[in-house]
Parts: sequence; structure tokens; C-alpha cells
Amino acid sequence: MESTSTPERILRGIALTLVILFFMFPIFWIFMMSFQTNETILQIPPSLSFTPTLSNYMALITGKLTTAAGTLDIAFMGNLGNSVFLSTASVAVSLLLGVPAAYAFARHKFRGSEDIAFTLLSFRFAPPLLVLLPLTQYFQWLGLSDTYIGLIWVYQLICLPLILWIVRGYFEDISADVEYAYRIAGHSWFATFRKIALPLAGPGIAAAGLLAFIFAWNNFVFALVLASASKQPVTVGALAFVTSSGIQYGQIAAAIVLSIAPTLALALYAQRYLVEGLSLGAVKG
Amino acid sequence: MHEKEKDLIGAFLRGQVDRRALLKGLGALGMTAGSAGTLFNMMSTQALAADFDWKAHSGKSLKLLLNKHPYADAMIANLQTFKDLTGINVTYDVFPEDVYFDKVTAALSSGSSEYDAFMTGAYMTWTYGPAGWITDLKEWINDPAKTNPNYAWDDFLPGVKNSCAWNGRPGGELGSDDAKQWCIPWAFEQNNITYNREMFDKAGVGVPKNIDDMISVAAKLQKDISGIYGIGLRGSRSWATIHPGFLSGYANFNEKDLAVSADGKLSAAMNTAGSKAYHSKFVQLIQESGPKDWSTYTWYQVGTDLGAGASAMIFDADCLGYFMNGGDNKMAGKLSYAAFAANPEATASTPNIWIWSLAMSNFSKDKDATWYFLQWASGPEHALFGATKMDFVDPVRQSIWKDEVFRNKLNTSYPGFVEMFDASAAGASIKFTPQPLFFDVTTEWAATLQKMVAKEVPVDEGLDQLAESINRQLKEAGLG
Amino acid sequence: MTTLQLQNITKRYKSQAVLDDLTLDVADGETLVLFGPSGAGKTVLLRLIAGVIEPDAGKIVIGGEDMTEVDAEHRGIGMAFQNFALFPHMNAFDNIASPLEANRSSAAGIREGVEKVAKLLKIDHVLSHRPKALSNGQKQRTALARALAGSPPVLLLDDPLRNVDAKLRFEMRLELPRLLAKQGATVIYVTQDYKEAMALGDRIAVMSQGRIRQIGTPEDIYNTPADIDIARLFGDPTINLLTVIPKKDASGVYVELSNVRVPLPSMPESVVGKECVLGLRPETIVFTEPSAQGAIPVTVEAETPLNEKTVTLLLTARGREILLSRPAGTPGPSSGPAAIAVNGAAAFLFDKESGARIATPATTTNRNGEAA
Amino acid sequence: MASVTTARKAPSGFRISKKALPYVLSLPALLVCIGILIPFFTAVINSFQRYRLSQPWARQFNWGENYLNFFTDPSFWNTLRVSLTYAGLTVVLELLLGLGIALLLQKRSAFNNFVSIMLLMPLMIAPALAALMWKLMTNPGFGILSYFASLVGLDNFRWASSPDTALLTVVLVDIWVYTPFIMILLLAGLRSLPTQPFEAAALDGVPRTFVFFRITLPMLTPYILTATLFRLLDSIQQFDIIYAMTQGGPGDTLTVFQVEAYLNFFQSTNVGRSAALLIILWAITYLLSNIFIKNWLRLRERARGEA
Repeated sequence: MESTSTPERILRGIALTLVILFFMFPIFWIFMMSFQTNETILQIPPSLSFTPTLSNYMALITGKLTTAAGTLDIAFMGNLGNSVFLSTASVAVSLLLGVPAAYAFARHKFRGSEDIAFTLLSFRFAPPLLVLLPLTQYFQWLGLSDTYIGLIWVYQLICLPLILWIVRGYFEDISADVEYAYRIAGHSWFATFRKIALPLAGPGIAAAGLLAFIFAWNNFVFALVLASASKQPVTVGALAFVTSSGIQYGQIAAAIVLSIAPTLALALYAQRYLVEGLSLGAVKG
Repeated sequence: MHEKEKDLIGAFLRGQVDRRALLKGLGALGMTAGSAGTLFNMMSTQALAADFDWKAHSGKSLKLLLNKHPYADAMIANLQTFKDLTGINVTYDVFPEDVYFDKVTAALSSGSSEYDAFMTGAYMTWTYGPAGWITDLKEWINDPAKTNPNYAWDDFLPGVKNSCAWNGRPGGELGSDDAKQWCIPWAFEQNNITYNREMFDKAGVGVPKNIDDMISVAAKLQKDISGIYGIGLRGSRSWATIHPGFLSGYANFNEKDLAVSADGKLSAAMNTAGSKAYHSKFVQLIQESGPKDWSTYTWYQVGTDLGAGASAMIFDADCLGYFMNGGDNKMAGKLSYAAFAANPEATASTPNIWIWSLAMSNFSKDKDATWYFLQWASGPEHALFGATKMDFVDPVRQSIWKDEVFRNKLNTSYPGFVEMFDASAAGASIKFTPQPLFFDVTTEWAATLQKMVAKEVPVDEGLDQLAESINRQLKEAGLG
Repeated sequence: MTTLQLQNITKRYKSQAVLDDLTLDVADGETLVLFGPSGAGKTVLLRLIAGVIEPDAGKIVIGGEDMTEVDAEHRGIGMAFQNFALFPHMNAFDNIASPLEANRSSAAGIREGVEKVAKLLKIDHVLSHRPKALSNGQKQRTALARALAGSPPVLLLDDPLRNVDAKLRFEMRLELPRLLAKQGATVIYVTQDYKEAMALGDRIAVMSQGRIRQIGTPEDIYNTPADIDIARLFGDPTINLLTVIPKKDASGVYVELSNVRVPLPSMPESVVGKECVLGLRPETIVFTEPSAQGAIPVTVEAETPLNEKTVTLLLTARGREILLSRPAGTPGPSSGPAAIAVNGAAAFLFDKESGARIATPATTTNRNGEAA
Repeated sequence: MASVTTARKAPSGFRISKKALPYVLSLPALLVCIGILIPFFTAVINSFQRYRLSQPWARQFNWGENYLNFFTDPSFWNTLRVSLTYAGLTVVLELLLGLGIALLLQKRSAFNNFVSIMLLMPLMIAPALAALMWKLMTNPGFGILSYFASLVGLDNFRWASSPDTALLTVVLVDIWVYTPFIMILLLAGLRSLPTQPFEAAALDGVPRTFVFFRITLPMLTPYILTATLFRLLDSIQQFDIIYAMTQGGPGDTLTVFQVEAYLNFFQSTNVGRSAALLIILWAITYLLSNIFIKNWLRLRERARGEA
């Protein structure tokens, strides 16, 4: 890397700028929109000259939305809370179940291990609608419809396979000898798992957890069909701004900004793990 | 307290004093509008209670599934009145319109007993009814023990009321004698023209008289006024594209979606010569003066564009135009309304209608109590509250349309709305043939329209293909 | 008493036997060196003993107790890995302390134990460093310290000097026997370096292809190698191997090298006429006067000083290469024609076909007293 | 005999036998998911029935008829074609782009780390909402992207509303949303590669392209496979973006499996056809993932064999 020539550095710079432009511009635009009302958002041609207003955020936070057809109650903050709770709980359950399983698949080649692993993965690629529709009926019978437990259970379809397969890779990358050494030093398999495998795969687990969190956070269809208004996450709830008297783009933009915030904060906090620590050089070195 | 006022309001509610006299009288007594409102609510509760045992189900609890809509908001705003009146507790889930019907389907198809009543459109009951998810309400409407004497079922606009009744036979006539009342109309939409007065004046055009006129007016508007397009129309791949302006104009030419044979078999009727001619014109209208990305247009984009001044007119629901004339829309106050008859030979407009209605879930645990809610929510008192205090347009009760306060409100802020309504109300009804494949037919119809607009297929050929495909599906389902 | 017995151990990977019906006894306090080429199954054997992998068949008995089914942590074993296998997220102190922690020693006890072994191995100044910050030598010592820290009755050392530089290896080779003796543990030491094996082993077990080919004291292995491979593996420079067909006359069995008769006094007569390989250790060959009795004419091709030895490459009249080793500083020709004398009594004779050494009556008794 | 003092801890308390341990570890995860299998079987049964919610009386087993009908149904073949095209396009483009970005950000620095987190932001917006925003940005009047397009002379670029560009537009949104996913996995992979081969190659003056194709890429392959697998399976099942942007239109341009099945169930309430479509989708994903996993396992095996 040190020997990169100047033209190459310039090319890389241009490429990176283009990438940042493409991926960040819509974000920037949404961010700008969140400070505008529909009146300035819906200009022809679009323009950046506007007087910023906090009304969108106020509406979201106070739960009162003023539209052409009067004032509406919205439950955005409640939705946000649901999203945080559902995603966190789902990922927590997935980690609790998935990490030991990933460890088993990585360390023990047991009878049927690949079959079980594949079956678990296959839950991820079952089309959500396929299971979702009959599931509504079963949930009805089981009394699980419109419960957090039911939702968290279904969210395992999204989180668990992802965590399982990513974490499994990280466990496999840990030298088996390191774990053997700890076992031989007189520690039980559980102590070895806790003191050696978990810390060493920690960055991978954090990264997989964050990705699973994002996917759970972004889920739409499960939440829509299985949750009532009181348990709705942001993804479904934000559609409330698509009112019959017009789409409240400003509020949707503000809702997006607010809904990115927790995940982004988490990602920034876990940055070390996510990109720096994620590399297993530390383990192999 | 306020004995005189109570007498006056009581007289109004008993029909002895008209509304204007009431307000005058209250004004004379020194009541402010606000306190009059409170008193009014209190008194209406008393008036309702007078002749009917509203407390029969006191202590029970109901749950509603509602669409995020001004009608639902109006009801929620008035819900306390119902609770006070009956002692029934009511909770509700509100879902955004984009996903509302999917949520209803999910809840009902799983046999969920969570919801007792829900909002629906008449088209949907063609699925829900035969599926056994909703209850025929005739039994309750006709039972004097269960329905309060002031309910006035006859007060409902006949065309609207009948559009919510179907005998369940594919192709069966709506509102026939053996029809089941699957839902109670709440408020409805006629599909007519809402236009931007300023733009029409600027371009020097008048309200289009028929489809050919519409084509040229829209084109002229688009040419003369920069940055706008002529006419807002829905175009997404959905039934919602077919049912507003498009079908209203179509029906004006006496064209049908399906033909019903003597033995009750259905067949596609979109490939007649008349239909092809209308399709050609409509496609031309979209191509020349419709929104550039028409094929993604739903209710929202059509409304947003009109409100933001990006389109000069819409051929869509009158209440969409109504909403866009208020709030923080840029064009608020600049919109006007007009009935539209696409067929030059037609005497009047024949709009297809969308009816927001209330239906009772067949899985409800207490249907009698649920009916109490339904009759209150569709009753004359709430209808008046909604129409005068909230945005409950278009009301389904004839008495509301006669109400001076309501007509005045429309005439001051919504020019032409009342005339538009009066001109087309007689011809307003559901123009679709009721049958369980409604959504298959309309979705495919919309997709075909999209192909024709994109010039992927000529109109003739497209319609023949459509008819062929629909006939095949009808046969497959045992209907054709 | 911590003896170690492996009884009929078999381990297969994908139907290929890595260890094939292997039986081995190690005495209490003994240092047994497992010597053999890579892929011989040495590391697998160590892991089986440690209990991190399981045998397909056979029994592992440690200290008289059947440990075959016992988990690794309950076997009382210390092990140092060839790749060190240090815990990368712990500093050297915690690495070394890990077996002590498992014993539930007190914090003070742990500190004392770690510092003692660290001092012994001269790494007490780097205890706070993580493995990443340690030099290779320090890593190796840390790994060794970790294995020793718990004073395990059985110590398994898997080629611990493989990945360190020559200087350190030399030092450690001198240092380790003292250390291991101090520990008093039963040790199994794996190596591919014959000098290490010779220097450290009370006994050496030579392995190849999942079997033990020969087991004995270093002297046994060197002086009476079981077969041609073992003879080749031990000794530097390597043994000279010449294909011959022994003959016999009145004075006994002999072979002819460059038409010179070399008597093999202790060889049985059964070898006569059979194609054999004659093994001559380079240090058993000496330069001599061309005129001397039994002198074989050769040409000196090259001469290389090798530490304390001088190695000379010779060509026989028939063009066969022979290495001769003599102590450095002793006189000898460095080029041109010369003559050598071969001590037939010290020569080995191997069966050409099987590679097995043809036993001489004199040495047979020696080899049988293996574990005595 | 110091060794004897080392007390060997006797096995005590509750112990899980060595053979059972892996099952004990993995079964809870399996059990939690297995409940999902029951609805799966219900769906299989439904797919063999003539079953419309709006005609409950006509519900009966028609065995393979739902499937057989697909053979003669042009809309099914269209669905298959569109789904595969969409999945292929998005995965290939996202992979190339993701790999490119990962290479740009490979060097460890605070700036690169920050950028990589920022680039994750599109992934944090629910696709359903992201699509709504893109719809606004591509609106011909108010849309900033349409405005940009008009600045470069694309005055009548119709984005998702024209059959010619609808696929590209949705693919673009998909790329915007999901490339960060691939980028972050590959970045992690790149940074975890051992440094020795690269240092050696640099010392020997091996050309960079050669290093990339012969060292980097092969070593990165397990990561590429993981990323591709997850992306491919999600992409072939795409619903949120397409449904929110075009509902499958214009015409039948974007009627991918899940959109078609969703409409079949929720609008037409044709449960039988909907289930049959989804079962076919499931079969395709099963096949694809099988191929992937086999390769993935083989590569991992090999990678570990070399290590």
C-alpha cells in the first residue's frame, strides 16, 4: 500500500468519492427533507432553498400529525420502542441459541451435523410468505398472535440462520489448538467456550449480531401480518404517514432519520468490532 | 342548568326545530359555539337513550380494526359519546391504508376473533362474504328489538346502500331482494373532476364535457402552463387503477366488465368495439397528458400532485379533491369540482363509487353488542357530527345532504362540490359485476392498461388477450 | 506412580489409519522421544493422550487408570504445542496461569507459581505482554511455561523447538533435560530432529506411518537401527549405503568393495548370495595408507568442515559416493587419490528387499531388553 | 515424584457426555425453528388444493393441477424469468461493487472505518421505506434524481414507470440498499487475510493484478460465497422494494415470485396458486443454496487443510 503511485491515489480518491456520493446522497436528501414540509419538498424543480422546520420531529415526538384533513394521532415513538425491543430481544435470543449451535457445528463433526446446520440455514431461505400465511392460523390457535413472544419467535427465522452461519465461520477460524491448550490446562469445555472461544470470536459475533439486528429492524412483512397496532415496529408504523389526504414526506423522512439513529449509534459504537476487530488477524497472529 | 338550552336542543333532535333555528336560538341565549357543542353531545346522548335500551350491553368490550382515514378519525373523535351512551368499552387498531386490507385478510383468514367490526370497501365483501368471514346484517337491521327506532335505514342513499348488498351469486345483481347486507355504508366517493381554477383560467379552458374534450383540454393545459401535466390519473398495477375515473367513464358508455349469461356464467366483456374505442381514448389521454410515471401512480401521487400544483385536474374520487383543497397544500382553496360524463351522448355522469363501510366479523364473540356499535357509527347523529365537524364526505344519508350547515360548509370552501354531487348522485353506483375474482380481473386489467400505455401492445390486441386470460381464469374457478 | 500405557491404539481419518494398532509403555519419570517424519502420526498420538481427540480403538492408561473416556481436563497433563497455541487475548502471565487457575489455586499461589516457572524460563520480564508482542523465542518459552506451570505428572511436548531459531534451539536443547529432570514428570517429546531426540530422550520411539518402528535408548537406535530408514534418519552426515552381495569363504562372510575384501565377521551365513545394502557410518571409515591391508582406493571429491567434524566426499573406483567423517583438526587428504579402511565389524547389513537390518548374534541380546 | 501432588479433579456434578454435547448445543436452535416447519407442511398441502378463500365450497385436492397449470401459464414463466434476472443482476452488480468498495477501504484507518460505517446507512433504512423515498426522488416533477437526469439531457427518463427502465430502477434501489451488506462482509474478509503471502508477493515484485486474481480472490472466496448466498437467497425472494415501488408493474415487468404470491394470496385470495408459487420458489432457493453450501464447505475444508 505504501508504494501506491500518485495517479493511483487520485483514481482511488475519485472512485471513493463516487461511491460516497451514490450511497450518501439519498441519505443526505432524506435528512434535508426531514426539516421541510410537503410544501417545499414538493417543488418543481426540486430545490434546496427552504426554511428549516422542526415540525416533523415535533409531530413524531408529540404524536400529533397535522394534515389537510385535520389532526391525527400517531404512535411513532411507540413504534420506535417496539422496534428497539423486538430487534434487541430477537437478536439476544438468536445469539443465545445460535452461538452455541455455531460452536457445535464448527468444533464437532457429529453425526448429522451438516444436515442440522443446513436445515437451520434453510429456514432463512424459506420464502417468508410461505410460512407466514399458515402461521397466522397457528398463532391464532396457540394464542401467540399479536404477542411479543410470537413475533420474537418468528424473527428467529431472520436472525438465527444469519448469526449461525457467520459465527460458525469465525469459530472455525480459531485455531483448535488454542482451545485444546485450555482444555488440557484443566478447564471444562464450558470454561473453554466462555474464556477462549467466545472472546476470540467476539468481533465476529458482534458483527453478526449487528447485521441480524439490522435485518430484524428492517423486517416488514412479518410485523405487518402478525402484530396489532400496539406491537407494530417502525417499518409498518411509518406507513401511517401515507395518509388518505397525502403522503407526509417530511414526516417519513424524519421517521427514517429517527429510525436510523439507534442502529447507527450501535454500529458506530461497535465500529471497532465491525470492521477493525472483525478481521481475525488478531486471532491468527 | 341551562334548562332553556336543553329544551331547544332537545327540540332540534326530535326534529321540531331545524339546525339554523337551533343555532340562532342558542346564539340568542348567549351560548358560545364550543359550549353548545358539548351540550349538543350530551343532549344527543340523552335523545338517543330516550327511546331505546342503549345500555343493554353495558360493561362489554369491543375491538375495531380501522384504516388510517379521516372517517376513522372522525369516529374516534366521537367515540366517547358511544361509550357514554352504551357503557360498552371500545378499543381499536389503526393500520395505514397501504397495508390495511392485507391486514384485514390476514386477520379474517386466520379466523381471528380479536376484532368485532372493521372498515371495508364493498368490493372486498365479495371475497369476505362468500368466505364466511362477515355477517349478513339484515337480520339486525330488521329487528326492532335490536335497532333503535331513529336509525332510519331508509335515509341511506339507495344506490349506495344497495351497492353493499349482494346475494353471493357470481354476477348477481347488487341490492337484489335476496341480497345479504354485507356491510353498512359509512361514506363514499364519486369519481368526477377536481380541477385547478387558476390553471384553467390561465389556459382559458373550461371544464371538459366528454372524453374527447378531456383529451384536448388536458393537452392544452399541459402545453400552456409550464412544469405541469394535464390530468392526474391512477396507474399502479392494482384494482385501484380501474375503479375510479377509468371505470366511471367506461360505464358512461354502457360498457361492462363482465357479461352474465342466462345460466349465470360469467365471461369477459372488455373486448367489445365500444370498450376498445374507450380504451384507445383513455390510453391516449394518459400518454399525452397523464403523469410521466403514471404506472406507479396511486391515490397518493394523484392527490399530492394536485395539491402541490403539479397537475391541472384529476379524474378521481371527489373526496381526494376535497382533501387537497385544505391543509398545508399549496393549492388549497384553488380547487373546484365538476361532474363528468365521458360519453357525449350520456345525459348525466355515472360515477363508479367507492364505499367506505363497516362490516361485522363473523368471528365476533358478541354480535349483538357489535351491532350496537355499528348502528351508532352509521346512525344519523354520528353522520351529522362527521359531516359538519369533521371531513366525512361524501355522506351516505340523504338527510345530511339536505342539511343547511353542511351544504353551506361545502359551498363556501369547496366550490361546485354540491352541484357536482347533485348532478351525478342519481347515476352513482358500483359498476363492477360482483364476483369472487374481482381482484384477479382488475389487477390484470390494470396491468394490461399499463402495457397499452407503454405501447407494448396495441389496444385491440391487449384487450383480446385480457379477455382470453380472464375467461380462462373464470373457467378455472368454475365461474365461466 | 505416573506411568503411561497405550494399548492397541487405532485412529483413522476417512478410513485411512493414522495410528495403526499402536502399543507403547512409558515409565514413570521417563522422557520418551517420539521421533519420525511429518505425517508419522506423532502429533495425533499426543492429542490422543491429551484427550482432545478420541481413539477409534484401544486404551489409554495413565498412572494405572484407564483414561480413554476421561475428558482432557481431568487427565493431569501438560502440553506444549508446536505452534505454541498461546491464548492471543491473554498476556503471558494469564497464559501461564491458566493451569493454576484450573486447580483453583489462590491468587497468591498462582502469582508465585507463574513467577517461579517464568524465572526458570527467563521470561519473567515479559509477563505483561500479549503473545503478539512476544518474540518467537519468548512465545516458545511461554508455551513451555504454561505446560510446566501446573506441575502435571505427564508432560507432552510437541516439537516445541521446531519454530525457533537455531541458536535458541541449541541453547534449549542443553537446557531442557535439566528442566525436565527437575520437573520429575513423565515426558513424551515429539521431534523431527535426531540430535534433539538423542540429546533428550531416555528412550526414543521411532515412528512412521502410524506405527512404532523401533524403540530403545538413543545408543540402541544409533548402534542397532531396526531398518535402513532408521539408520538413515539418525546420524549426521547420513550413513553410507552401498548395495552389495555378500560372499563367503573359509574365513567367513565378506563383501567386496572396489574388489577389496571387507570381512563382516559377525554376519550370519544366511546372507550369502542375497542382494543386501551395506551401511557404513561415516565416522567408522578412516583414511589409511594405500598399501595397508584392506585399503580401498578412492578419490577425494570435496571436503566440508561441519562444526567439530570434517566431512569428506569420496568416490570409489566404481563411481559410488562415500562420506567420511573425522574429528576436525585431524589430518587427511583434501583432494586427489587416497585410500580408506572400512571396519566390517561396525558395518550394518540390511535386507535390500525389506530394508530390515540383518541381526548379528552379538547385538540381538542388546535389543531385546527394551524396557528393562 | 512431585507429580503425584497434582490432585486430579474427579469428574463431579452434572456432566454432559462428549457424544451428546454437540447435540445439546445445537438442538435448542433447531427446536425453536422446527415449529416453523408445521406451517411449511400446511403450505405444501395447500399447494395441492384448489383453494380460494372466496370460494370455500370449492376447496378440494386437485393434486398437481396448480403446478401443471404453470406450464401453460405465460405469467408463471414471466415470473420465473423476472425473478432470476432480478436476482442475477442484483447479486452480480452488488458483488462487483461491494468488492470494489471493500478494496478501496481495505487499508485500516480511522477514516476508512468511518466511511464503511456510513456506507452501512442505506442498509439501516427499511427497504419498504427506502423504496418510498426513491419513488419520490424519481418522481418526474419533484424528484431530485429526475432533475439531475434532466440536467444531463435525460429529459424523459421515466425510471420505474416505464417497462424499459423499471427493472433497472428497482435493481438500482436494491444495489443502494444491499451493496453495503456485501461490502462489510468482504471488507471483514479482506482484512482477515494473512499478510505473509502479500508481503512475499510484494517483495518478489509480482504484478498487482496477478496478486489480486491468484491470491486475494481465492483466499476471499469463502467470504464471497457467504455474502453471495445470503444476498442471492434474499434477492430471489425480493418483495419489499418491488412491491413498494411498482407492485409488480408496469405491465408484468416486475412480477417476481413473492410479489405474485402476495397478490395471489391477499388480493385474489387464491391460496392454492399462491402456495404452489412459493413452493417452487422454495425449491429453487433450496437448490441454489445446496450448491453454494457444498462449495462453501469444500472451500473451508481446503482452506483449513492448507493452514
